[in-house]
This record gives sequence, C-alpha cells and structure tokens, in this order.
Amino acid sequence: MALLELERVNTFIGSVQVLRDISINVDKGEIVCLVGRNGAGKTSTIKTIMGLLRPKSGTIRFKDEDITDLPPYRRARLGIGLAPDYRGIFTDLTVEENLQFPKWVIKRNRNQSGSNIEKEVHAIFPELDRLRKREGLVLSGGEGKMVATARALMLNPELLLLDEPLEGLAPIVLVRFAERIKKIREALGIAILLAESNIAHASRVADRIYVVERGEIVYGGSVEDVSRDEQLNRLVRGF
Amino acid sequence: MSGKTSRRDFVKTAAAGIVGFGVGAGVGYGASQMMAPPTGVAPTVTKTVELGKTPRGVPKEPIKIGIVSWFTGPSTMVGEACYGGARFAADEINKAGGILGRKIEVLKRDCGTPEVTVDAVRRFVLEDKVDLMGGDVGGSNCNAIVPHIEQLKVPFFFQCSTTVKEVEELDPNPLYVFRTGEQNLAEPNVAAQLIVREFPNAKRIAGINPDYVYGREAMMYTMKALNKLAPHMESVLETWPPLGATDFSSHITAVLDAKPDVVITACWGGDFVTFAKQATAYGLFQKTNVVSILGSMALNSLTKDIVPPGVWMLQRDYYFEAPPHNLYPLNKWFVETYRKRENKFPEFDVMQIFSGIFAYKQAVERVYAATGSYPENEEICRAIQNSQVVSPAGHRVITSDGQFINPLPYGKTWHDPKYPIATIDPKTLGFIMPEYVYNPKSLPPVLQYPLGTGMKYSDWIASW
Amino acid sequence: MDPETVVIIILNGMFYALSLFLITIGLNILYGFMKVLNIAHGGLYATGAFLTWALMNTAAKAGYPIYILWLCIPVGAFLVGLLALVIEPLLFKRLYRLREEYSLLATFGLMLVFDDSLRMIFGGSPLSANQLYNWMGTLTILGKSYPTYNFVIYAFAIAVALGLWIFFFKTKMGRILRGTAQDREMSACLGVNVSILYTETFFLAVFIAGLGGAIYLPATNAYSGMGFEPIVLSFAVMIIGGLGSLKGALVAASMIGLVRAFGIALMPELELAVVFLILIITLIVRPRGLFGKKFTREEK
Amino acid sequence: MKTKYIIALIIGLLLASVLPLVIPKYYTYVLSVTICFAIYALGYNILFGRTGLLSFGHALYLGIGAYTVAALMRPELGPYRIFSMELLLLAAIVTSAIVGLGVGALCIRYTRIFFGLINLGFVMVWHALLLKLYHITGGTDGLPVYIPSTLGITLPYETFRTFSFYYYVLAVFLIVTYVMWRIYNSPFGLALKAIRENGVRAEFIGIPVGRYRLAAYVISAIYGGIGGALWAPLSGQVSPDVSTWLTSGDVVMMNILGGMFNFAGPIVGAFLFYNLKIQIMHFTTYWSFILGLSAIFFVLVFPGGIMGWLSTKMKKFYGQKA
Repeated sequence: MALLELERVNTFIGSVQVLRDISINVDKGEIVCLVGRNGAGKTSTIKTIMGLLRPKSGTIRFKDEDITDLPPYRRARLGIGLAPDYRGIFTDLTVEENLQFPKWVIKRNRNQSGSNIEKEVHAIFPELDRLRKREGLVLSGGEGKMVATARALMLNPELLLLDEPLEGLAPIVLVRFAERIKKIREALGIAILLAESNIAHASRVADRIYVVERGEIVYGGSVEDVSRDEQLNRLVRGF
Repeated sequence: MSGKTSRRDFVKTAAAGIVGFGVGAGVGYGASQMMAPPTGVAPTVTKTVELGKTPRGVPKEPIKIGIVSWFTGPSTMVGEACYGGARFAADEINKAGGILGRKIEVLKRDCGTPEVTVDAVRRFVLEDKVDLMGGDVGGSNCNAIVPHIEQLKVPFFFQCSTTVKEVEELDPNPLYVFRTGEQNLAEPNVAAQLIVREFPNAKRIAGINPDYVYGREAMMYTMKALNKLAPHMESVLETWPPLGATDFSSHITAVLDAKPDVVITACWGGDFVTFAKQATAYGLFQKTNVVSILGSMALNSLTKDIVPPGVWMLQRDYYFEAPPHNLYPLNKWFVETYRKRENKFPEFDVMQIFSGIFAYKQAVERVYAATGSYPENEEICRAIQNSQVVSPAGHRVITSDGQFINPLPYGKTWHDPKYPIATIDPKTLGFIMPEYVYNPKSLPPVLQYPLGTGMKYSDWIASW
Repeated sequence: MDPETVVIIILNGMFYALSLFLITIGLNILYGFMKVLNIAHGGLYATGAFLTWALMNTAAKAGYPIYILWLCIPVGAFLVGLLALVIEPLLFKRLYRLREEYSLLATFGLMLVFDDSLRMIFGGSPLSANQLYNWMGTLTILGKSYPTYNFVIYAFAIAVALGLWIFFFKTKMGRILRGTAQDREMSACLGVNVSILYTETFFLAVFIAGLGGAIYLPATNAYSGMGFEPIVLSFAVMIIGGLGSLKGALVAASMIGLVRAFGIALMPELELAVVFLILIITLIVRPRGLFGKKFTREEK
Repeated sequence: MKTKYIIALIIGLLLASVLPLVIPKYYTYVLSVTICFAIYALGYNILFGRTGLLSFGHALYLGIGAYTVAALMRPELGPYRIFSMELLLLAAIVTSAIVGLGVGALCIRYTRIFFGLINLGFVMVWHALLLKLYHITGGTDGLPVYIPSTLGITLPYETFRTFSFYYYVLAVFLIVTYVMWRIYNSPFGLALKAIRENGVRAEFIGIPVGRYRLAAYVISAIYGGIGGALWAPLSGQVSPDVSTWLTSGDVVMMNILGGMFNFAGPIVGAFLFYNLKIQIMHFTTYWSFILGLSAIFFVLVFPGGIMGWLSTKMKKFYGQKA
C-alpha cells in the first residue's frame, strides 16, 4: 500500500498553474525520483507535498490520511521530512543546533526509537562530528546539503523529501552523496522522494522515476525503462 | 442649606448687575483694598442711543459658549477644568432663566498646537457661530490666537494663559480679549517679592521651567524684578525641560549642582506632579527652598504623598480655601457644589471661566436694560471693560484692557488630614494685593505700574 | 562640575536610557521576527503603566501590604501581554503578509486607538502611584541624595537584558525563535507551528514593553500621550544599535540617555537635536547600526 | 475619449469655482487647506507611490515652506518684509529645493525602512531646532503669518481666508497638478516606476537610479514646500508641530487612504483624511481613536486605497461591457 499518494493535484502560484493533474505515489521503503528540467514542476510538487503550496484541487494522502489541508508543521509531525534545494540552514545557529532543532520542536517522537535516530544519523554522516560547532553561515555547498538532510532525518520521518540533493556537487562528492541516500534507506527503512534534473544521476539511486514536464507527469516507470527511452532523455536534457 | 440660598443670592446679585460692593463681595477678602471702580458703561450706552439704531430684540436661539482648551494629551486636566467651570456657570444661569431668557450651551474643542488652536477658534466663530469663547490654551496658543480673535470680533475669556508678549506686543489695546486671571507679568513680580521677603539672605537663584513662552517669561521677569529688589541675588542656572516631560532627574541634578538658595519653578499640571515626586527623592526640597509659580494647576493630582511640606506656592488668583469659607459663604457654596458635580476641587481655571461668563451675562443685561436693544459683540465687550463682577474668589475689577484684577494668594504646602490632597497651610496663607502686584516697592518710593499706558513691563521694572 | 555630579548625571542618563531600552527590545523582537515595525508599542508601554496604576491604586486603597504592590508590576505587565494575545491574531496576523508601509500605518492607527482608549478609561489627569517610590526612600551617593527606586529599575533592566540573552542563546525556545526569524518556511517544515510561535513572541515583546511601563510608573506617572515620545526615540535607538541586536539596543539606548543627560547639563539648547543627529550620522556612516548584521542583497 | 476628459474637467472646474458661493464660509477655508495638503500629498506620492520610497519625515518640507513664508514676513525684517505671495512661493520653492537636494543626496542611497527612518531623523532635527532656537523661530510659539498680497492685492482678513485665497490656491493646485501629470507620463516618470518595481533591474537597463531617485525626492520636496507656503497664510500661524514624525505620518495616511498607485489617489486621500479629521473632531474629543480605527480599517479592507478600489471596480465594470 502506498505511503504517499497524490491524486490529480492542481497547484497555482498566483494565477499561474504550476502543477496539472499530478498523480504519483511512493511506497514504504522506496526511493522515487522526480526528474525534469528546471521549472518543470519538481520543486512545486515537493512543496505541495510539504504543504508550502496549497493545491487548488486534488488530494494528498499520507499513511491513508488525507493531509491536503494540513499546514506544513502538522505534516512534519506526521513524518514528512524535507531538505529543500536551497538547503535552508539556519545561519545564526551552529550545526549542532541546526540538527537539534527538530528535536526541540517535537518533544515526543513518533515512535520510541527517537533516541537512536541521532546515532543512526551520525553513523550515516560521520563528518557531522567535525562540523558540530561550526556556524551555519560558513558551511560549503556539500556540507550544507548534508546538514540539511541530516536535520530532516532528525524528525524521524517516514518519508524524506530531498529537493535537488545532488545539484551543484563535485563529481566525487556526488557519487558519495548518492551512496548516502541509499544508505539512509538501508539504515532507517524509510521512503525517499527526491527531485533531480539529471536522469543519469537519478538512476544511480532511484527505484522508480517520474518524469515531469510543464507541471505534468509524462512518464512513470522503472529506472531501466527511462534510461533506454531516448525520447524521454532528450526531453529532460532539453536537447 | 446655606449653599442653596447663597447660590440664589449669587445668581440674583450677578443678574441684577449690581455695581460696587455687593452682599457677597462685601465680606470678600481684601475687597476694600480693590482699586477704585471706574465706570465704563455710560459712554457705550450713550453711543448706541445716539446712533439711533432700531432696537434689536432678544434673539431666540441659545447663547453658545465655545471652550478651547486641551482635551487630549498631558494637559487634559486643564481643559476639563475650563469645560467643567463653563458648564457649571451655564447650568446655574440656565436654572435661573438664562441670559435675558436665552439659554446657554457649552461647546468644546481641542487646542493642541498653535495652528490647531487658531483653527478651533475660527471654526467656533465661522461654523458654530458662538457668542463667546473661553479657555486656558497656554501661552504659545494664546499668542497665536489673539490677533485672530480681534479680527473675528467675538469675545474670548482667557484663563491664565496670557503672556507679556501678548499684552505688550500682539494686542496692546484689546477689545475682544479678556484675561480672567492675572497676566503672566503679575506672577514673576509676586514671586520676586516673596523671595525677597522670605529669603532676604539668598544669593543664588536657579530655575526649572517649562520650555515655552510662559516658562521663559516667568523666569526672565522674576530675575528682572529680583535684580531691582535685591541686586545681590543672581541667576546661577536656568534649565528648560520640555512641556510634558516625564523625567526631570537630569534637570534636578543640574540645579542641585549649582547649589542655589532658591529654586523657581513654573512647571504646572502633570509636569509639576512628576517634578515634585522626583525632586523629593533627589532631596531638592531638603537642600534648598522651592518657589512654585503655577504648581497649583496640579491641585487635584497633588495627593498627600507627593508634595512635601514647605514648598512656597503662588496660587495665581484663586485658591479653593481662599477666601476662607467661614468668612465668604459664596466660596464655600462654589467649592461644595463643584465638588458635588465633578468630584474635584475647583482649580483657578474653574473659577476664572465661571466669573468670566458672569461678567458677560452682567454686561449683556446691563446694556439691554439701558438701551432696550440686544447688544452687539462690540457693545458687550465695551460694557465688560471697566466693569466689576462678583466672583467666588471675591470681587473682581475689570480694567479697560480686559484684565480682571485680583489679589494673589500664596502659602506653604502641607497636608491637612481633612483633605485627600496637599493644601496650603492656613498659617502661611497670605495675599498679595493688586496694588502690590503692580507695585512691589510700595515700601517707599512708591511706584505704581502705569496700567493702560502701554509702558513696557521690563521698562517699568527698570525704572524702580 | 564636580565628579560626584558626573556620577549622578550618568545614573540619570541610564534611568532614561533603560526605559528606551525596554521598549526597543520589543520593537527589535517584532521587527526581527515578523518584520513589523510596531508603532503601537508605545501605546502598549503606556497601557502597562495605566493598568499597573489601576492595580496599585486599588491595592493601596484596600490597605494591602507593600509586597502586594510590588506584585502589581508583573501582574500589570502580564495583563498587557494578554492584550497582545487579542490584537496579534486579530490585526497583526494580517499585517505580516503586507508591505512595510501598510503595517506602519496600521500600527500607527493602533497607537492612536490605544492612546485614546486609555484617556477614555482613565481620564486625562496624570495618575501617580508613589507608594513604592516613597517606600524605597532616598539613598546617599557621594554625598548626594538619589532615589533608591531607580536602582530597582537598573537591576531590573539588567535582569531583563541578561534574561533575554540567556533565553535567545541558551534555551531551546529561544533558538527555535532565532531559526524561525531567519526562515519561517524551513522551520515550519521542521515541525514549528509558526503561527502560535508568532503569537508567543508577540506576547513576549509586549510583556516587556508592559513591564517597562509598569516599572517606570512609580518613578514618573501615567498620563495620556505618554507613549509617543519614547516610541520615536526607540526607533532611533533601534537603528543606531542595529536592527535586531540586543547588545546594540542596550548600547544605543545608553548613548542616547547619556547624551541627553549631559546635554541638559552642558548645552540644553541642542540636547534634542543631538539625539537625532546621532541617528542621521549613524545611518550615513554605518547604515546597519553599531551591532547590526550585514545586509543581504534583498534587504538593501 | 479625450473630449470626455475635457468635459469632466470643465464640470469639475465650474463646480470648484462656484463652491465657495454655496458652502458655509468655514468650509471654503477648510477646502483651501485641503487643497494645500493635496499638493503636499501629490508631491509625496512621486516618491512613495511612484518610486517606492517610504519617507517618514516628509513634513520637513511642509514645515520649511511654511516657516519660509512666516520668516520672510517677520516684523523684525522692517522694510525687507515680503508680502507678495508670488515671491513667497518662489522663496519656499527655492529653500525646499535646496534642503531637498542636500537631504536627498544623503538619503537616496537607502531604501525601505532605512530611507524612512533617516528622513524621520531629519524631520526631528529640524523640529528640535525650531523648538530650541527660541529667538529665531519663536520656540513652541511658532511665528504668526500675516495676510499676504495676492497678485499685488491685499484683502481683509475674512475675505482673504474664506473666499479669495481659495481661488489662488486652486489655481496653483491646477498648475502643479498639470506639471505632475506631465512628469508622470514623461520617460523620467516611467523610469521611476521601473525603479520601484526593481531597482537592480532598472540599473541594468541603463536608468541612473540614484540620480532619478534624487530628482524624485527634490520634486516631492518642492511640492511639500509649495503646500506649506500656501497653507501658512491660511492658518495664520506656524509652529514646530507642523514638522514632526506624527504629521509626517499624516501624509502617508493620505496617500494610502487615497491609493498610492493612482495619480488622483493622494488628492482624494488628502481630501478624505483632512475632512474626516475635521468632522470627527467636531463630534468628539476622541477623534484620534476614530482616525486610528479608520486607518486600520483601510489597511485591512482597502489596501489599494479608495482610488485603487474604484479603478478595479471600474475596470471590472467596463471589462464586462466590452
């Protein structure tokens, strides 16, 4: 059964329609990737799932619960974690404080494994120890992505939303980070929905892929099928 | 109850327009020492008659009184006093049948800044078509509106806000302007006399005065008079907190640092309350002598724990215990009735507008009686000039330039368990009589301030 | 001027400075978190004084002991805070979305409403509650009398400053606030109920302003219009110190307080102008203020 | 289309010129004051609505205009006193332009709240000087303003304030409104709009943003000066309270009430604001309570101001027709 289900979701920003009849689903423990060009609607989809954008019609279900009208903080408490494309690190706070932030907010964790999550996260991202005292302002791009991801995990979510986690990373770092994403699933068994603009990168991590174009899902299927489909590849690349 | 009879007496007395020393005034404090009452009705009356106008009937519509004063901001208590006094007078007159049958309505309008005051006055005249105006607007606003009043040709009864500048420069020959209280030039003079009398050995004088025309004039003329009366006294420091200040500590510290023998303050209203409280804590009252020129405007706010005993307080021209109630029942009735109405003790503003309105009433009735025609504003004003009126504070003579002449009560503050507020110790209560107000060295050589000659006040002081 | 007097002048300057400080903190919090420049803060300061007056006056009339009167100060401030819980959801929630000038105008309107409501309820005469001030008596410092109550104010303001510092930098709630101030969307995504947090923050800011009014009441008095003068000076303090800076507010408020106190002693004619000249010079030389953060491109 | 405008204009003018004959005297005076404020608000809007700079100290220029007039009429000047309204206006324009240029040069580097507050700083310094330089400015008393001669004719008190000066003010108003209309529709005026929308982008497309902002500032300063200069003889008195941050708030209120993105907005706003104030003051001393409430109401309900609301209504209406 699906963990997250979007059904014919239409979203507008102002008077511009950014999502048209989007229907996707993510199952438990699955890594799903939204692939599309810049401005295709990936970030809008993720924002709609998080509640930062309100759909005009359609429904969003999470764990069989209709969350279409819930505000973001309720969704976060239900178990959706987000690492946005702009990282969203609190620059005034140290890395440590950034990581602790979700714990301060939500006093009681969803399941009782709350105390372990910290260890698990540190096991996945051992570099965090080194950064601990660093201020959010002085992090490099890769470090920022890592902290943002780790912070989202501290919510102990069942669904992790990663918006362009691989964008702008150096090739070596990129490969390593992609491995980490897989490791997250292995260690925590949670589902991950990520947005990516490069099919090759997406296929490194994803089980399934949705291709988004102009706010519409144009394709949904396995990684292999997409990689072979030259037309889709061209569509996503833009040439 | 004696209050009731007195009131009727009073209304009757005033209504009949008895010139001279009436029943109430006869016992009035210091009435015998009043200036000789000049007579000014006759010329006006004859003039009207000579002109041979068709007699004007009594208008049907009520008489409108416009009160211009502070109804917002830190000085609201002043506006409330003026408005309360005017309504008090109006109610009393209406109960007795009005002025020639015309009832009185009281309107009020906020003054605020000089421009707003000018606008308020203009609006009263042009839109509401008031018959007379009154109010305590403060020195700055007074200076601003006086030229307009003379142009708009509607009488205005100032309470206590007239300045030397107004009297000497802006409106030296007023017709429509009346000053129901002492001019500002009176007080500094009296303050100087008080200082010379009470502290003959003082040398160093300091001042904490509000930073506007009144405060400036009060300090300047007190020092001018002191230089003449006691040349050994000198001003060592003058500080100017803004009107409406909440923190006087810096000013008090600066004054204490100058080690004065006497401190003069013209702070009034809420300012005086704050000043008194902070000055107590800084030990100002213990370390030096304080003479307050207008502190009594804060009368109802001076709860017993604020004012320390022993501040010399000049009471402008009316203090609710003077004339003493046992000697002068009219005052007793006035204070008691006002307290019943407003749950407050009447400040001098209350008394001033009250007697101003009665002077107006008296003038209208008198001219009407003489000519059989309802008078125009100009006639009314000329009839008020050089007339007299019985007021709760005693007898009032009105000079040809619209000045109500009266003695100034003064005394040291203390707390009488009878009252919830600080009052004047009756043992120290004294009056400075009008002739001394304008004549500080009645000790020889006698110099009379030549009222009405247009001599400048500073020139007069210089001639002592 | 003897050195003793200089000490007293400095104390006087701080007396004035700390009232500005207590208002400015609230302004800073509201601007820092919600980007609302709240002119009505002066009105809330005044409300603090008036409500405390009502409590103290009732208590004194009923003959309650002095510690009850002390208690009136926090209770009065708390009541003002409760007021914040009403106006925040009703008015300010709608302002967060609007442009700055709209919120300026609306809070300006609210300031007028506050000022007049106080006059309607409490009348126009100044109200004083002197029991505590008199009870504390006078202290002799270097041979000069000085009101003991002022030290209560100093101690109190320092406690507030320290307390806030600890709150913002050492407590969970404070750090959540700082994070939310920077990125409200992100913190919502991390589970923060921003709407409630804003209400709580608003309560805190208003509570401090109310405390300012309450604690100054015994030393001065409450009168209608009392909120207008400090609010404009507090804007100056806020800008000179740097938007959102606690330290800056303290330093700038002290600066203005001292300039004013020495100005009265040395050059009374220019005291008021100097305060605003400092503001202008600060803005020209260092627009982000003494302790303000560097502007981001968007803020410029 | 054009003829429709011209007919409307002629009707408006006719109405404006017969109005003093119909309405009570006091309201002719009120109307004249309103027009002065309309000039002031109109000038403010080129800065606020057009260029997007919120100044919280624009009463500085109202004060400068008014005090220039009052100062040149001072009796101390003896034979050098100026009574000609035309010369006084010229003097007010020159002084406000000079001050505007100086202050503006320091201000225009900033935007948003910083621009607003640096202006607040200047108006308060000016206010403090007016207040404290007692011997020059009269302190809190301010200065009296005498009746000037208009076009060489001096009229008596009543006629002047409640009749003749109205037409003078109206004439000046028409001229400056026309000038402002031309400015709005000039390339310069359109460039200001671009600056408001996005200062950085405007710079990229070659608009000298700083200089244009300064020009807008000086224009608004001059309009403020004209408004103040015309208002002073009407009032008959100027005092430091003309120029405070509170009175600076009034002009912001006028612009927002009327609608700051509409050319006629500030004029409507000034009319509405001043008359609202006058009328409320008539009924109650709690006028600032009602004024405050209406400010909040307008911000929440008509954030585009009266004219903004009207024009969207009109557009809808005409849009449906077409």
